[in-house]
Amino acid sequence: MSVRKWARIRSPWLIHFNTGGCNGCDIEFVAAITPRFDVERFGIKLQGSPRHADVLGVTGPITMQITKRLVRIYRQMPEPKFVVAIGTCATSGGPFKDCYSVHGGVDTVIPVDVYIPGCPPKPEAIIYGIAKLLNKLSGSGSGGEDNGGHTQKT
Amino acid sequence: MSYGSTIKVPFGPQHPALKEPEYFLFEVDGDIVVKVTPRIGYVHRGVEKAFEQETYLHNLYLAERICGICSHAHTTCYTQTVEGLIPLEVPPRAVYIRLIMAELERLHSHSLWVGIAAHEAGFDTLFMYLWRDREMIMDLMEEISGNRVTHAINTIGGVRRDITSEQANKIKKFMDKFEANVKEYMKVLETEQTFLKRTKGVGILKPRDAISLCAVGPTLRASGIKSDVRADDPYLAYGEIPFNVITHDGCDVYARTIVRCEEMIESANIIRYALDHLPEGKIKVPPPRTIAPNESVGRVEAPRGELIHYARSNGTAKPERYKVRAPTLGNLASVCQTLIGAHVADIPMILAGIDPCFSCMDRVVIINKDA
Amino acid sequence: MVLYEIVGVFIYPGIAFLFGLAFLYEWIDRKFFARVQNRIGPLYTGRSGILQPVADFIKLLSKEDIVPASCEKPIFSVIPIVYATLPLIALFVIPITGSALIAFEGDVIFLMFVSALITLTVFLAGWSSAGSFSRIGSIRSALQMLSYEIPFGLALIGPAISTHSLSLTKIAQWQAANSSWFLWLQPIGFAVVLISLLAELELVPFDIPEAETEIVAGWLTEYGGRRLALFRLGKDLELVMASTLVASLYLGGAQPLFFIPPVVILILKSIIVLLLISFIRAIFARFRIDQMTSGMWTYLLPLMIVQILLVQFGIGG
Amino acid sequence: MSLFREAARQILRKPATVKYPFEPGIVPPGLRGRPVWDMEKCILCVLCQNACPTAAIKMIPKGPDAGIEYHLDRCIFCAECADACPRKAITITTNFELADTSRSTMVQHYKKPQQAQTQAAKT
Amino acid sequence: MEDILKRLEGYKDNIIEIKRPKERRIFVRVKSDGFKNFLSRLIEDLELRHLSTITGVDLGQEMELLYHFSYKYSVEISVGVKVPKSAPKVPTITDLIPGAIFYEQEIHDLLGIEFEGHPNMGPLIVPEGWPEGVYPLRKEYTVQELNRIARGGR
Ligand code: SF4
Ligand code: SF4
Ligand code: SF4
Ligand code: SF4
Ligand code: SF4
Ligand code: SF4
Ligand code: SF4
Ligand code: SF4
Repeated sequence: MSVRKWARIRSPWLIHFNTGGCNGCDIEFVAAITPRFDVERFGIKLQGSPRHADVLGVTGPITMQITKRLVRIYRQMPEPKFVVAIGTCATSGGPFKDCYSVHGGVDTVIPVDVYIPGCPPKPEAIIYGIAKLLNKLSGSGSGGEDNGGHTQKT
Repeated sequence: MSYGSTIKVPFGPQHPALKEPEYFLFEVDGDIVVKVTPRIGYVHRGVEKAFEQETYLHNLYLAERICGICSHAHTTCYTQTVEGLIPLEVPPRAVYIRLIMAELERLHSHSLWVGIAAHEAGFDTLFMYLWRDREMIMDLMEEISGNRVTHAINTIGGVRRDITSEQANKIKKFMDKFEANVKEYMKVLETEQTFLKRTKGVGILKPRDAISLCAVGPTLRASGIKSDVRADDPYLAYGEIPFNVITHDGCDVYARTIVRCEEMIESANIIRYALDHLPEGKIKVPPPRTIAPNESVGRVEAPRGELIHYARSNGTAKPERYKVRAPTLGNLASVCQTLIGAHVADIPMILAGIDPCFSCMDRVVIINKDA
Repeated sequence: MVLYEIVGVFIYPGIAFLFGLAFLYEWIDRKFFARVQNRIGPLYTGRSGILQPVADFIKLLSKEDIVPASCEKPIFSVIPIVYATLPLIALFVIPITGSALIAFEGDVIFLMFVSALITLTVFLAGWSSAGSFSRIGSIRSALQMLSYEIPFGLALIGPAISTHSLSLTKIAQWQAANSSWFLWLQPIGFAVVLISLLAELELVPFDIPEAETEIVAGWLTEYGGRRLALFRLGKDLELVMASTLVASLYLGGAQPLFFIPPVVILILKSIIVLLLISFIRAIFARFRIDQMTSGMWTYLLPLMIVQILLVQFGIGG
Repeated sequence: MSLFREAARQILRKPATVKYPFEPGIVPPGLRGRPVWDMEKCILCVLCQNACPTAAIKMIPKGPDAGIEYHLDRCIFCAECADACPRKAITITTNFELADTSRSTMVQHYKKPQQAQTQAAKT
Repeated sequence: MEDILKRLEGYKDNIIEIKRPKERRIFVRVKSDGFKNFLSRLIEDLELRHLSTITGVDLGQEMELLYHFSYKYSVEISVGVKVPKSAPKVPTITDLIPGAIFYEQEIHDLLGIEFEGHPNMGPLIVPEGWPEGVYPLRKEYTVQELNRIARGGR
């Protein structure tokens, strides 16, 4: 495993973005950084600025109004970047999939690397999902726009 | 300190101080806010329209997902409103179980909020402690209902799960522990100078304004107005349980914090009392599938204040109109008022002060043409 | 001569050592901070997560490099390097091994100059990236500097007056010779230095220029990838600088004890300072910028003047 | 300074963190996780499909594929389907570790065993 | 409660019907002419200081506005008034109760009822670029249609 890859797996910084969810997923996501679950164990840090982040955690069905902002935040993140859809809403639109102001899952707008179903997923389930993402990074599997750091623009 | 003449400072939609995307446009003179224009709608999922498309039972789950923080308040209000349409008598044991869940939810929501307020003030350690202790409540709710956040315990005509006597004992034990911890943190909040400096005298909402701007919940009570739907318009079993309505005369963010802390202690008392007086019997009665034309208003004291639902049935299995007014919309006018004249650095504190949850405010469609 | 020295400094193997120290300090800080919050902190990267800062650094280096369109490109690119070098230069004058790498009479003044320069780079960093949050952050950091720099300078002068020297090495040696620490002799000065350093390092309660809940990441908002890596390295080095500075000025510096080499003693002492800083930042809430400036002027400055007067009249030195 | 005492106490105390996923998570017995179907019991009565608020269940009434199509990516784990089932064919498990890297694997097809189907048709 | 009902008797001229489905709930339907005048008298007389919310219902040819007032925060009095769809105009009550500002704005967004004298009838929750004259809560718009409009078609 190259040093780069090692470093990437060990230091996934997250940014969290609510795209119209009901807060359920958001509070569970925040609960994952608190003492009981403490995702800093994995080197995960919550970032405020998309420029600093590696992983975008999206909660909620994509409302029409938020779409542009979501895409903008995604663009502002430097490569390599990954997207985690947290909750059923972000996975498929969930209970709101038929509402006319909603796009549906995150993958209708930006590529997603890991889906975490649950309404809301327990913090444990979120950690499990992130572990799955890290697993995927260390293995050969690549999805979404992950180009494994091979296409570094400098 | 001055950043120049009047400039416009956007706040949101993605901003770390807001857990949810909302947008405020501030006009700032130097360091002082002179004008606020809110632009909500980023979380609009069109739920009110969606209510008209689904059956009453399915709508229960939609109502639950109006908001994840006080999901139980929404389902309680929903069931109360729909049972008012039929009308349906809910068995007393179910009423008590609903009430216990509602108070547990208030505990989780208030401790979440006090944590967020501390975090907003840069007081991360207290945030961590509060959220650590909040896990106790989450565990209880998970054990009773099967999920930490969306409990899905209410159903039209009763509740879906019972509270066993072991669970009741466990709840009582946890309540004692939690109450002791809350008292400890209250002492911290009352004496920590850096926190007091950020909250005392910040975001003043005078009682007169609080009434005329229709503020609700802890925001209203922190301005010294004694109003609580639980006491004024008792639903569930609140009429049978003795409890105090907490008020505070501070009118500032500090007062809102203290009101919420004291309400937590009060909630713990209510839960203990309710568990001791839990009636025996059935936990649900079957509801009819279709509902004759009628109309009904339900009110619930959600953790953030008065929540009001209005339903109108038309004889089918689906409602004709369903209206939700969540507490945050009720408080929006008052928070815009209190923001005027505030320091830029205080904006997050004041906004957090009403415990905003925009997800329940933006009910209806928001659609971007070029989306 | 000077040029030769500077080149010599840069190829000095000590740099790698200082980098290592910087990462170690960050790890200690994070671990301890987590511990105070009843958490574990980094755990799986290396033993007990000790390699976490290294992993962060490497990861940031390997990230895509984005330059926002509206920023001042030349400044935007150079500033991170400057920011990382400045604390490094400052570290050379701190007597880490008992005597500093470059020691000269007046390096206390030099140190103050460097710390002011650091703030200037912060200001430029925020300003050049042109985002509104960055600009607010940079203005805040400049304001903050105006208020803590003077008490900080005065505090540094306290020991200098007592030892009749403006050299850090001499101040440290004076304490060894008199077998008394300035911590005991000038406690007010110690407290003021600690508070000013918290402000310099932008830590709670003075993390106003990068207050996350108010202005995202302040002046750092627009920086990502390699630039952010350099800023973080610079910050860690600053942390080393601050804690070793306090250790040499107030805790007796690198006095040898039994067979333990002086370097180790100094590092241990500075780690104690580091833990103190960590603890302080855990138990306070953030001030508002106007509260911070007025607080510095109304409390710290008079306190410091009292301290200097005490020293002048022969008390505490 | 008021947090001083509490904070100082934490230094000596064991962290509250659980080491999940390296040790099992806290799972109460009643946790609502993933529903599973027992197709031996199912009589394809469509009640669960109707009960589901998010249309996560699709029943295929006839043919060789007859059975239940379950969409994990839509399910909100409300357990209404299990309550609705007249034959108790649906069990709500406590499995919450459902994250996956692809959505296509989240649709599960439970087929009705052929012989049981014919039996059901007979009765 | 009885007291309120008795006092409401005094306004017989303006009131069409009074319903009292259960404790602490009163529905009052009033005539639309002279509505504002009547409402301000009612607010004064009964001390209806707290406005819980305003509901708008589309009845087909007409729309109904329900003002949910709280009498001393205890009794919920819903005052209903009908507005013709062809000329959806009512006077604002923000001068009587300033807190009504966002409720009225919301109703304007969703049902297209004009509140005369309201300080800002601009959009509150519909997005920039939302076509004027499309009001999602009106019955003539089905979900499918709104979906189409939302995605750019008209
Ligand atoms: S998945 Fe469930 S909890 Fe999460 S945002 Fe959607 S509705 Fe809320
Ligand atoms: S750490 Fe930042 S992003 Fe996270 S909750 Fe706090 S303000 Fe929000
Ligand atoms: S007020 Fe907030 S917490 Fe309550 S339901 Fe609404 S969004 Fe949720
Ligand atoms: S914001 Fe309000 S209207 Fe919108 S979905 Fe939530 S509860 Fe419903
Ligand atoms: S399987 Fe039998 S009981 Fe069930 S729906 Fe069909 S006919 Fe009715
Ligand atoms: S679920 Fe009930 S109402 Fe629906 S089709 Fe079956 S029998 Fe009829
Ligand atoms: S648990 Fe609820 S959402 Fe999931 S399949 Fe069953 S009824 Fe549908
Ligand atoms: S309700 Fe039960 S028996 Fe009927 S189709 Fe579903 S699983 Fe089969």
